[in-house]
Amino acid sequence: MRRALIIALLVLAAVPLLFGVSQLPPIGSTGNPTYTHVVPRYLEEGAEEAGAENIVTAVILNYRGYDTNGEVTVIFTALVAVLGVLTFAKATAAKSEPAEETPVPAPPMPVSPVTRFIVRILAPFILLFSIYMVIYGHTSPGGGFQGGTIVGALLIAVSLVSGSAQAKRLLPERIRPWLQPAAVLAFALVGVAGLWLIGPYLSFPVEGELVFLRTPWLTIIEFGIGIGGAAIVASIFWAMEGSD
Amino acid sequence: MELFDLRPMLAPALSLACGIIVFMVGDRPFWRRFWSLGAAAVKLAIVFSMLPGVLNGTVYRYSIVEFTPGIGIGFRVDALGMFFSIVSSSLWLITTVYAIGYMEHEHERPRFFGFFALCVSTTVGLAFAENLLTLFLFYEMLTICTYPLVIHEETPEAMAAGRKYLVYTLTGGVFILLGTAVTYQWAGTLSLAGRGILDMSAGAQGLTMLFAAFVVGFGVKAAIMPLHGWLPSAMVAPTPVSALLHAVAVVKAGAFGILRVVFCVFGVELLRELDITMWLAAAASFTIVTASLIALTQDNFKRRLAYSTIAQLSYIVLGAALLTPLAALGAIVHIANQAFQKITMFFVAGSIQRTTGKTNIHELAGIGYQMPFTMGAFTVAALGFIGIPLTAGFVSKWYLSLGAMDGGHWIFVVVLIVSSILNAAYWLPIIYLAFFKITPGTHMRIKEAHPTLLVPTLVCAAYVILLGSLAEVPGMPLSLARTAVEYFFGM
Amino acid sequence: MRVLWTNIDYAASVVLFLIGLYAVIAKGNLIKKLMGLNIMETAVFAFVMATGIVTGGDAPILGKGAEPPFANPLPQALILTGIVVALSTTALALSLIMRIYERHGTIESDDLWGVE
Amino acid sequence: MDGGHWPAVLVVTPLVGAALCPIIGRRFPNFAGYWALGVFTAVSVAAGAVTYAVSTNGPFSYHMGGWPPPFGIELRFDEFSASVAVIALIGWLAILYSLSYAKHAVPEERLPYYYALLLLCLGGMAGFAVTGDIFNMFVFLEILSLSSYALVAIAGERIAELASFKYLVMGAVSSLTILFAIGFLYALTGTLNMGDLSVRLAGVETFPAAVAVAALTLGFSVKAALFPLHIWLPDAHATAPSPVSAILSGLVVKVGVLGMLRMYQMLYDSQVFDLKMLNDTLMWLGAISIVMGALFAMVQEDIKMMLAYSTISNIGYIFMGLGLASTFGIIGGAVHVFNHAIIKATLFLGAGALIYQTGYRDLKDLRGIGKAMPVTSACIAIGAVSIVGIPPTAGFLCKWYIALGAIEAGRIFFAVTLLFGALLIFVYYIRMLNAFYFTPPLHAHLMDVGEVPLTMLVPIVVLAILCLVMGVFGRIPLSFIEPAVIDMLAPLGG
Repeated sequence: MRRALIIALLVLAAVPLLFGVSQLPPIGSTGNPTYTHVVPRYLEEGAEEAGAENIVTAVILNYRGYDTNGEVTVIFTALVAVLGVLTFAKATAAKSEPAEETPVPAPPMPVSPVTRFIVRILAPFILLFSIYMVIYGHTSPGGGFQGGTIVGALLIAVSLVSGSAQAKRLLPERIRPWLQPAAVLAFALVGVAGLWLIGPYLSFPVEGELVFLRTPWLTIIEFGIGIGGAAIVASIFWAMEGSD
Repeated sequence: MELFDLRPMLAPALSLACGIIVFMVGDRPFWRRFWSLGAAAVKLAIVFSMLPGVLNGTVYRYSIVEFTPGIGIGFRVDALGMFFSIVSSSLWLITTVYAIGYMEHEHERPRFFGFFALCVSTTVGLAFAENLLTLFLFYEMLTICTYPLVIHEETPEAMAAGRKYLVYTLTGGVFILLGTAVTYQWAGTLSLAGRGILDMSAGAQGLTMLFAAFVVGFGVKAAIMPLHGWLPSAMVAPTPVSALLHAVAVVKAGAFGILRVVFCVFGVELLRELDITMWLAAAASFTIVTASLIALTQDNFKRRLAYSTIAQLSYIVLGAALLTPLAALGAIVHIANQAFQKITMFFVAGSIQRTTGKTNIHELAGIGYQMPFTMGAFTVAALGFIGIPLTAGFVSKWYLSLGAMDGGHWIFVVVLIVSSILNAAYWLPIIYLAFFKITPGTHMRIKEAHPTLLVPTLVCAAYVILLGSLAEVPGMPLSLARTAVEYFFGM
Repeated sequence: MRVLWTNIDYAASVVLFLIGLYAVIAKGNLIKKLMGLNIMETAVFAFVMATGIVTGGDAPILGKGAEPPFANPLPQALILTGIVVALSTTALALSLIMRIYERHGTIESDDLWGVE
Repeated sequence: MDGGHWPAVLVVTPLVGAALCPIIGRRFPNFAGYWALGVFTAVSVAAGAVTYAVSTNGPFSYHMGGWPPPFGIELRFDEFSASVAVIALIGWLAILYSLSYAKHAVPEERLPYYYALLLLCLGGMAGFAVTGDIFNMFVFLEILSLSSYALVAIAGERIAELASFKYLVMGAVSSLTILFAIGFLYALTGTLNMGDLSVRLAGVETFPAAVAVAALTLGFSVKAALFPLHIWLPDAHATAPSPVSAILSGLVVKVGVLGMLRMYQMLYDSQVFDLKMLNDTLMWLGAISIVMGALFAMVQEDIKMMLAYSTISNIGYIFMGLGLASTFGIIGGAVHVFNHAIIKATLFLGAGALIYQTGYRDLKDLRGIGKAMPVTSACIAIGAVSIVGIPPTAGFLCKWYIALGAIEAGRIFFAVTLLFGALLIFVYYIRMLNAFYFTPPLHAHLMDVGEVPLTMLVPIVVLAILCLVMGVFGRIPLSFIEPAVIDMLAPLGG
C-alpha cells in the first residue's frame, strides 16, 4: 500500500519533469545555448589562454579552478568527516551503552596466492600509469583525480592482499596527515602565488613573461590533487576497515 | 512649544536601572529598600519637575532610535501622559513603602522588588510613549514584567492565574500590533502627537475593524467585559501587586491605551464621523452594571475589589467613548481618582489579611473596632466610589454625567446613577459589618496594622479627600486633565 | 512526443532519478537507501552530461589533428566535481551506517525507529 | 575592485585552516581549538572588511582567477552576502565556546576533526553566501552539508548517527535536486553565472524554467527545514553538540533561505514567469511551519528538542516574508535571517551550558536552575523573550516588518497567523521560563552547580546582549538590507 502510494506520487512527479525535459533545447545540436554562449571561448581560446590542450582540464584547473578548489575541499571534508565519525568508535560505543547484540566481526577472507601475485606484479605498472595520467592530464584525457584515484585503488588492493600494515608502509603515519590535504594546500599555494604575482586569487599568467609559470603551476595542482586524492581514498578505506 | 529634553527618557530609564540594581543586590534588605525607594523618589522628582512646563503647554520629547522614518522609540510628555505618569509614580512610592512592610516574610523578595520596579518603569514609558509602536512596546513589556509578580506564590493556582493572564493580555497585544501595523500602512506614521493620524480615505468599514482591533487589544487590560476574565484570577498575587498593578499600572495601561487610540490615533472628529463609539459606550455601560452586580455576590474581599475595578475602569472607557470634552475630562481625571480610591481599598484588604488573616467579607464583623484607622480609610474610599461630594469619585462622576448630558445621552447618566447605587450596595454593608455589627468574640482592643502598612493607607485615603475637595486648585490632576482635553478637542 | 524522443537522454535520467528516489523513500535497509541515493546521483550526472552532448562531437582535446565540433567541455568539468561530491557523501554515509550497525545491531530502518 | 583581496581571504582561509587542523591537532593535541579560533579570527576580519566595503561602496564582485564573469567564477558581494558578518560572529563565538564545551562533549581523539569540520562548515557557508556562480554554490553547499552531517554525529550521542544519517539522506536528496535544477538552468541558458542567468533566463521556454525553479525551491526548502520537509531537523539539531546546534540552527538552515533569495534575485530580474503561485505556496507553507513547529515544540520535554522545533517556526516566518513579495516582507524575512541566528545561538549555547553543568536536558530536571546559574538563565530568558518577538528585542522588529509586509500585500490573514503564531511559540517558552525560575527544583543538588567557565559564558552573554541591542538598534540591519530588496523588487514595478 505504502509502496503503491510512493510509486503513484513519483509517477505524478514524473509527468511535469518529462514534459519539462521535452521542452529543453534538443540534445546534440550545436545551436543550443549550452554550445553557443560560454563554451565557444573555452574551445577557441582555451588552449592559449589557459595553457591546457585538454579543454576539460583547462576548465577544471583554470577557468573554474575555484570550483575545483572547493571540490578538493569536499573530498577532504569527507575524510575528516569519516575520521570524525569513526575514530575510536569502539571506545565510545562501549562507554555509552552496549548494543543489543554485539555484531561478530567476520574473519578475514583468505586471499588466494594468485590474486596476491597478480597484484604485486601489476602494482608498479599501475603506479607508473597513474603518474602518467597526472602528468599528461593537461594534454590528454586524464588528470590529477583520475591518477590519484588509481593510486588509491592500488593502495586498497595492496591492503586487501597483504594486509593494511603492509600498505600503510607506503604511506607512513608521519607524513600521511600532510599528504591528505595536499590538494587543498597545492591550490592555496598556487592561488596565493597568483594573488601575489598577477591578480586575484588563483590567477594564472595568461601572457607576458610569467607565462612560463603556467605549466609548472598546473603540474603542482595536478600532483597535489593526485597525492591528496590517493591519500584520502586510502585513508578512508583504512578508517572504515578499523585499522587506522 | 516642543522642547527636546532628556527627562522623558530619564524617568523610565532610571527606574529600569534601579530595577536591575534591585535584582543585583540580591538578598540584602537594606540596599534593596534603599534602591527601591530611591528609584521611586527620584523618578517622582523627575516627573514632577516637568509638571509646571506641561501645565503651560510645553511638550518635552526625546527620541532614542528610529528604525525607519516614522517608526522608532521615542518619548514625548504631553498633558495626558504626564497625568498618567504622575499617578503611577506617586502611587509607586506609596506602594513601595507598603510592599516593604507587606512582603516582610515572603520568599523571593529580590525578584519581587526587581520586577516591581521594572513594572513601574514600563508604566512611565507607556505614559510617555511618543508613538503607537513605543506604546505597544511598553505595553508588552508591562505584561512580561507583571507575570512573575502574579505567579509570585508559585502555587498551582497562581501558575494557572499567570497562564490565564498571559493568554489574555498577549492575545490582546497581538490585536494591538495588528492594529498598529495597519495604522502604519494607512497613515504612514504612528505618531501620537496630533489629534488623529487616520482619515476617511481608508474607508469606513476598514476603520471600524481597526478601531475594533484596538479596542479588543487594549480592552483586555482595561477589562472590558467579556475580556475581563484574567483580572479576578490575578488576585492571587500579593496585595501590593494587586493594588498597584491591578488598580493602577496594568489596567490603567489598557484604559490609557484606549484614550490614546480615541484621541490621538483616530481623533475625535473622525470618530464622530464614523459614529462607532456608541458601541464602545454601550459595552462599557454593560460592563459597569454587570461587574457591579457580580461584585455584589463576591465574598472574597479581593475578588469583590477586582470586580469593582472592572466596573470602574469602564467609567474611563465610557468617558472616552462619549466624545464630549467634559466626559473626556471626567474619564481622564477618573484615572487618578479611581487609582487612589482603589489602592486605598487594596491596602485595607492587605492590611486586614496581614494583621488578622481574614480574607472574606463575612469575617469582617467588628473589625472596625480592632483597626479603626484602616477601616476609616476604607470608608473614605467607599464613599468616593459611591460618589459622595468632597471625595474624588464625585468629581469624575460629575464630569462624566455632564459630558453625557452634553452629548444628549441621558441613558448613560442613568447608568452612572445605577452604578452609584450598586456601589453603595456592595461597599456599605462592609462598613456596616465593620463598625456596627459586633458578633460574640470580636476583639474590641485596638490592634492596628504595622505602620508601614497603615501610613500608606492613610496617605491614600487623605488623597481621596484632597482630590475631591481641592480638585480645582491649580497643579492638581484636574488642571492637567483639562490641559489635555483642551488640546484633544482643539479648544 | 517527437521532442521527447530527441531528448530521450534527459528523459532517461529523469526516470532513473525517480527510481533512485523510490529506493531512498521506500527501502528500509539503510544500505539500499544509500544505493538509491547513488542511483539518483548517477541520474543527475547523466542529465548534466547530456547537456554537453554534441552530435558527432570529438573529445575537447585540442592539439594536432583535432577537428571541431568538440563536445562541450563544461559539463564534463562540472560532473567531475559532482562525482567527487558523490564519492564523499557515500563515504560518510557508509561510515555512519557502520557506526549505526555497531551500536544498534541493525540497519533496517523499521527496527531503528524503536531505538529513537 | 573595492574590498581588495579580502574576498579571497574570506573564502580560502577557513578551508586551508581546516586542512591544517588535523596536522596541528596531532602534534599539539590541545592546540587545535586555538588554531581554529585564530583562523576564524582572520576570517572574521575579512568578513568585516567585505561587509564594510559593501556598506560604503555598494555591491562589488571579485573575479576568481581573473576570468570575467560568465567564463570564470565570480564572487558577488551584495547586501545579502553580508550575511558573512553573522556567520563570522556566530562562528567565532561558537568556536570560543567549544574550547571548553567540546572537551567534555566530544571524544578527545576526535577533537582536531571536530574543529576542522567546524571550520569547513563555516567556510563552506561563507563561500556559499558570497558566490555568484550557481554551480560553485552547489560545491560550497556540499562542503557545508558534509561537514554538518559529520558534526551531528561527532559527539557520539545515543542516536547521533541515526540523526546524522537521516539528515544526510534528506540533505543529499535535496542537493541532488538542486543540482538537477542547475542542470536544467544550464541546458536552458548555457551559463552558470547568476547575473548572466538572470539576463538570459528572460527569453527561455517557461515550463522547463518553472520545473527548475520548483526543484530549486524543493531543494532549498529541505535545507531550510520548511514544513513538511523538516523531519530531519529536530533529531539532528538536538543530538549535535550545543555549539554545533547553534551553528546548524542559526546558520546552516539559513543557507536554504539565502539560496531562495538568490533564486528570487534571478527570477525577479528576468521576469521569466509569474511567481504568484510559488509565492503563495511559500506563504502557506511558512504559515503552516509556524504553527506546526510551535505545536510540536509544545509537547517536547527536552530543551534542545524544543529549540529545534522552534527553528522550524522561525523558518516559517522567513519564508512567509519571502513569499509575501512585498518590500517590508522581504526585508523582515532577510533581517530575521540575521536576528534569528543570533537569538537561536544564544538559546542553544545557553542550553548547552545548562547541560554541561547539570547533565540534564529535560525541563523538569532543570527546574530551579535560574538560581543556580543566574547569568546563563537570564541570557536564555532574554533569548526566549526575543524569539517570541516581545519588544524591544531583536525578534520583534522582524515580525513587525513581516506583518507590515503582509498588510502591504493585502494579506491580513498572514499577519494574523504570524502574530498568533508568536503567541503559540510563547506558550512553550513560558514553560521553559517557568521551569527555570518559578518552580521549586526537582533535584536539590542542582542548586550547587555554578556558572560555566568564562569561555562559555562570554559567548552567551555577548549574544544575549546582541539580542537586545539588535532590537533597539534594529535600524542598522534593516537599512542595510533595504537597498538590496528594493533593487530586487524593482523589476516588479513596485
